Amino acid sequence: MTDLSHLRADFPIFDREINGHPLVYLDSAATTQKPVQVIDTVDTFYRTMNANVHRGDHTLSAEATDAYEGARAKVASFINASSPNELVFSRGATTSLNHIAYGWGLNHLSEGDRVVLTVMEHHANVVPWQLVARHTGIELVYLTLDDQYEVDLSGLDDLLDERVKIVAVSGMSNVTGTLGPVRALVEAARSVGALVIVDAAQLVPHSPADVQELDADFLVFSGHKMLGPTGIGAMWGKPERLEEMEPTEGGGEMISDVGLYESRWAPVPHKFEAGTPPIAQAIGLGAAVDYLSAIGMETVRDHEHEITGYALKRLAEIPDLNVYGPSDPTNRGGAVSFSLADIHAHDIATILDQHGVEVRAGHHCAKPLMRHLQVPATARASFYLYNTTDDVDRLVEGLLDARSLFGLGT
Amino acid sequence: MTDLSHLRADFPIFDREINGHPLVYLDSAATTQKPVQVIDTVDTFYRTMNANVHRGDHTLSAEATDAYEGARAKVASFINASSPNELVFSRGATTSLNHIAYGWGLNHLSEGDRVVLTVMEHHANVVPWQLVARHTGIELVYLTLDDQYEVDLSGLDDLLDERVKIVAVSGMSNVTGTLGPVRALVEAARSVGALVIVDAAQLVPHSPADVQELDADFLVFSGHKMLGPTGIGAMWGKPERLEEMEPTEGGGEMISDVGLYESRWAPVPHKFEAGTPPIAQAIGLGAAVDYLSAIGMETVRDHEHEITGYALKRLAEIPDLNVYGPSDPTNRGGAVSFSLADIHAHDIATILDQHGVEVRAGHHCAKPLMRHLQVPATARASFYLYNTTDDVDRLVEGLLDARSLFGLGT
Amino acid sequence: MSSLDELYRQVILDHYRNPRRRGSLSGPHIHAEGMNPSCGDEFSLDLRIDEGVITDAAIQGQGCSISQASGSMMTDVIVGKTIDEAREVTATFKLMMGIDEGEDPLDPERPGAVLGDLEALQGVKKFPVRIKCADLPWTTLTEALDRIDA
Amino acid sequence: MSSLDELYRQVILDHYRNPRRRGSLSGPHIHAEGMNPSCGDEFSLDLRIDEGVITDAAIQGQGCSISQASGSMMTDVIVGKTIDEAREVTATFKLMMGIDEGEDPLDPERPGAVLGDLEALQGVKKFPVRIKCADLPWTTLTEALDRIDA
Ligand SMILES: Cc1ncc(COP(=O)(O)O)c(C=O)c1O
Ligand SMILES: Cc1ncc(COP(=O)(O)O)c(C=O)c1O
Repeated sequence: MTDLSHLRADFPIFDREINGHPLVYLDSAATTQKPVQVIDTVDTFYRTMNANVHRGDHTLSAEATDAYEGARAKVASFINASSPNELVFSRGATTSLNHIAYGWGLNHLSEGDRVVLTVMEHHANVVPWQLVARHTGIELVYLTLDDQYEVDLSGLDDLLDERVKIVAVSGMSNVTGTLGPVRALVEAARSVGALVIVDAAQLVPHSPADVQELDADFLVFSGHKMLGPTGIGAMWGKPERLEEMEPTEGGGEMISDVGLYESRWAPVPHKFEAGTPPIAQAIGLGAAVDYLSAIGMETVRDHEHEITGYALKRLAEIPDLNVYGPSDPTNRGGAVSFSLADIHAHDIATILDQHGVEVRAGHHCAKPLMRHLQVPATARASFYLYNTTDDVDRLVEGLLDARSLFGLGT
Repeated sequence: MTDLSHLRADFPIFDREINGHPLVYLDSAATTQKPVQVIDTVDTFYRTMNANVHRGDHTLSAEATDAYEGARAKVASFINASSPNELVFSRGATTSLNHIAYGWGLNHLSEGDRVVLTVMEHHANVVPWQLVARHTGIELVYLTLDDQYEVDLSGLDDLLDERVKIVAVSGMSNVTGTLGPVRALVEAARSVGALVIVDAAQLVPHSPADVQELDADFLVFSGHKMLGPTGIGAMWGKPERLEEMEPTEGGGEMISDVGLYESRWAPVPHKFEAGTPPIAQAIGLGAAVDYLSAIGMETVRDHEHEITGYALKRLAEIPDLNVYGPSDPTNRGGAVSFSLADIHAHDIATILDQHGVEVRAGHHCAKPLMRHLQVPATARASFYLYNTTDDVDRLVEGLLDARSLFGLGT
Repeated sequence: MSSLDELYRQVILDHYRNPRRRGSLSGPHIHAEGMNPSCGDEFSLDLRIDEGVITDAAIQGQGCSISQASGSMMTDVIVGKTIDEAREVTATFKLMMGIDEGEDPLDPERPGAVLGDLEALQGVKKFPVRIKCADLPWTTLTEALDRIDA
Repeated sequence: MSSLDELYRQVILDHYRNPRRRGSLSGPHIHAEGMNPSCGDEFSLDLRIDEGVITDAAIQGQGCSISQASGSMMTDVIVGKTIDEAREVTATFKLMMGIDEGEDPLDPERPGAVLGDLEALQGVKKFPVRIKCADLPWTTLTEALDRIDA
């Protein structure tokens, strides 16, 4: 087993107790914990070089600009972008997807055009398209999941015609752990000239991601789900796509000239970064990317496969426990959703919390998927590099206690 | 003189030297420095209670949610909002203005409608309206500045008719320090049923601001300009206005239900906060607001009047120095723009930087104002609570050196 | 007793698994729906009112044991009560749960203080984030009663 | 000499205050414009080319002493040179300023190494954020020359 437990010392939060127990954090799909390396980078920025970027020519401002643009270069190379200019900082995956939907979609889509999604999409990759549909009259079409929780591609050929302009898919489901079939969709989409957008909010943090290899048109993710600060995320786009796209926010820094009635835009990526950006947060994300790169994303993925495999095995020992997601731990992500007998997900979460085990319960911002699975809510344990098999054991203990509290044999 | 110099010890950055001199930071209109109280709040959040908000029912998540919503309540009461629900967190003033322009403007404005601005607006309060104009065909109309650098209201009565739907004005210019005549504009706008939007990015940080007293419809500001972290800001709106406004970002947390083709929105303010918000940053802004409240915003304003008065007096001693802005220090903000003989603003900034004095040079994201002033760029010193008269003296010394470097007598 | 044992008392699990008056009413009735946006719990309520007295109730919904049991117990208590009495019970319940502040709700001298099985929900107080679950049926009830008065 | 004295040499201030060849050309010429988006400096260039030789130049623009002086000095050097020689001077200048990397640009053996007054701009190297100012006229020149070749 890939042992990364020595890394836990980098995460101050593990000194905490929850309800009298050492913290077992199994909610990394919602947000990850932060290593001191990231916390201190943000701290040091504010203490020693805080200034606005791209403005004025004083020393502090130049240092802040170098650090900010340096972070852009780091994050761009982390996903193997050809150039830092392909990477636009944003508040997070949600904002990035909205920017694409409005900035590209609103200007290139019209009535009768189709956007293909999957039923496993997070609301962040559903609602923006619904909003664009209101303005343009485009149609949304959904691929479904098969009974192995894999995206069902059997109807794809029939679906794809010249009406399809965009295929937008999650790289990894935050509910079932299903991997989106990005490569297959890119090839299929190309054949009808459609763009592919990858919601990589759960992909980039958990496995190597190479935008040149994936060859999609846009790819988005959030910093806070990959050890970085809150308030920062990114949108990567192919240069041609970024050129075609209109800015969705107007303001300072995104312009080359502003008149009273007309303005001209700055070159990409600045065209998309109106106003003061999340400077300290971008620099913090740079530190997160350094941290992950030092471990190696293959190692992160392997560790996650192993811990997910162990979890699936241990969960299978619990009577009446049903996992919603693919069963092969090496072909899925580390978000494990489940139900347990007739115990509601919120009751499970409350009981586990009393054991110091933090899991999430609810619809996980994926109501269409919940309807597809025909459950109102699931409990979800999600893993990251700092989790150990001990954490899984603590989860299992807590679930057995839930059974007993609900008067079910264990 | 209101002496706040004891507060400087709270700002770690003042331990720094710039080009061999102790830092004199005169660029607070671009972004302010941060006290340890803010830096440590962010730090402690990541170390001890980091979790996503409004999600799941585990202890960490509940603590993070309480801290985040607690920050909303603090920031709302700082501007005397009637309820925390009137305050929407955003990435900053720019994002807030774009949200209003798109979320309210795009849904309520149509061809022939007018938006009244002033020539002193920051690009953040110009470009979004130009973008909305492209979609709707509205007209932008500008109030100008008189020769005292005050907004010229003489033509207002003629200008205001039922075509005017919005009056959007800066509460304080980041270039000239001019105070926007908000109360006068609110009264005038009411008479034709127009909304008033206040860009308070330079107002809220520097003086008491009371949204009930101002009685505008929307008011926006940025956290990083008021001791808070980067990546956070706010939009305050009257409840009716927020109800009328459409969300501009779709995603998690802003919904009450999501179907495949249609969704329903969550109540205000969550309707406007799609996805994971800048959690740590909002909490940091809460700490900034605590810090400012402990000093008292009257004291902050008085100190700024005094230091601005001292600066105007000392600058007047320098030959060929021209200040662009009102001359009464008690009726203006602490952003002091100037030119010096034929020395270009960037040369001034470079020379001052060698003296450890950080000022900004350029168009200050206010190109329409630069054209009005008929200058391509100005140098700008801007003050905040940590500045002292010594800082002003250092500025003056540097400017005298600039004269001598450019072969002008001193 | 651990706080979890206090939370998941037998009577609560019983109401969760065997909710009373589950379904909907036919004929004239008042209908109200409630939802807890943060956790997705749903609760809907039908009430029949005859001459100011709640003569029948039916509930539907889905959610955790606390919200569903609270709803089931609620119908047990309110059926047979006048509208005013039902409001009084609601107030008493909210006092007991610490949702509203005031004098001791379980003082036996207090009118309307008879909460019956509902007293088992006191264990929820130790779980602040779950209080809204227990409260969901009661906010729905209040909405329904307000509709009659309006 | 302090780095500021090195930056603001007499010859630079002289070119800033008395720019050579300020204005525009009439008759056939190549025109190119450059702008430094971060500081707003603007520079525009007219070139007359006769049989591969730059026979006249005129500049306009506004900006700091460094960008304007660099532009003025540039015209002094390039007028009378062939297009290839002008490219060579550009390369030499960029080497001197550390914008491009390569062998010692001021080696007197090097062809096109005669930068004249331009050598005074070496002081800018200590001010990294100002290098783009010095470079603005040269990127504009390159754009103009590329236009001829195209
Ligand atoms: C698959 C997926 N997409 C998008 C998002 C939205 O990310 P954020 O909330 O950081 O904007 C999430 C996070 O929950 C996610 O899991
Ligand atoms: C008057 C004014 N409005 C708006 C802004 C934009 O603020 P931000 O860049 O934080 O979005 C600024 C900041 O420069 C400003 O001074």
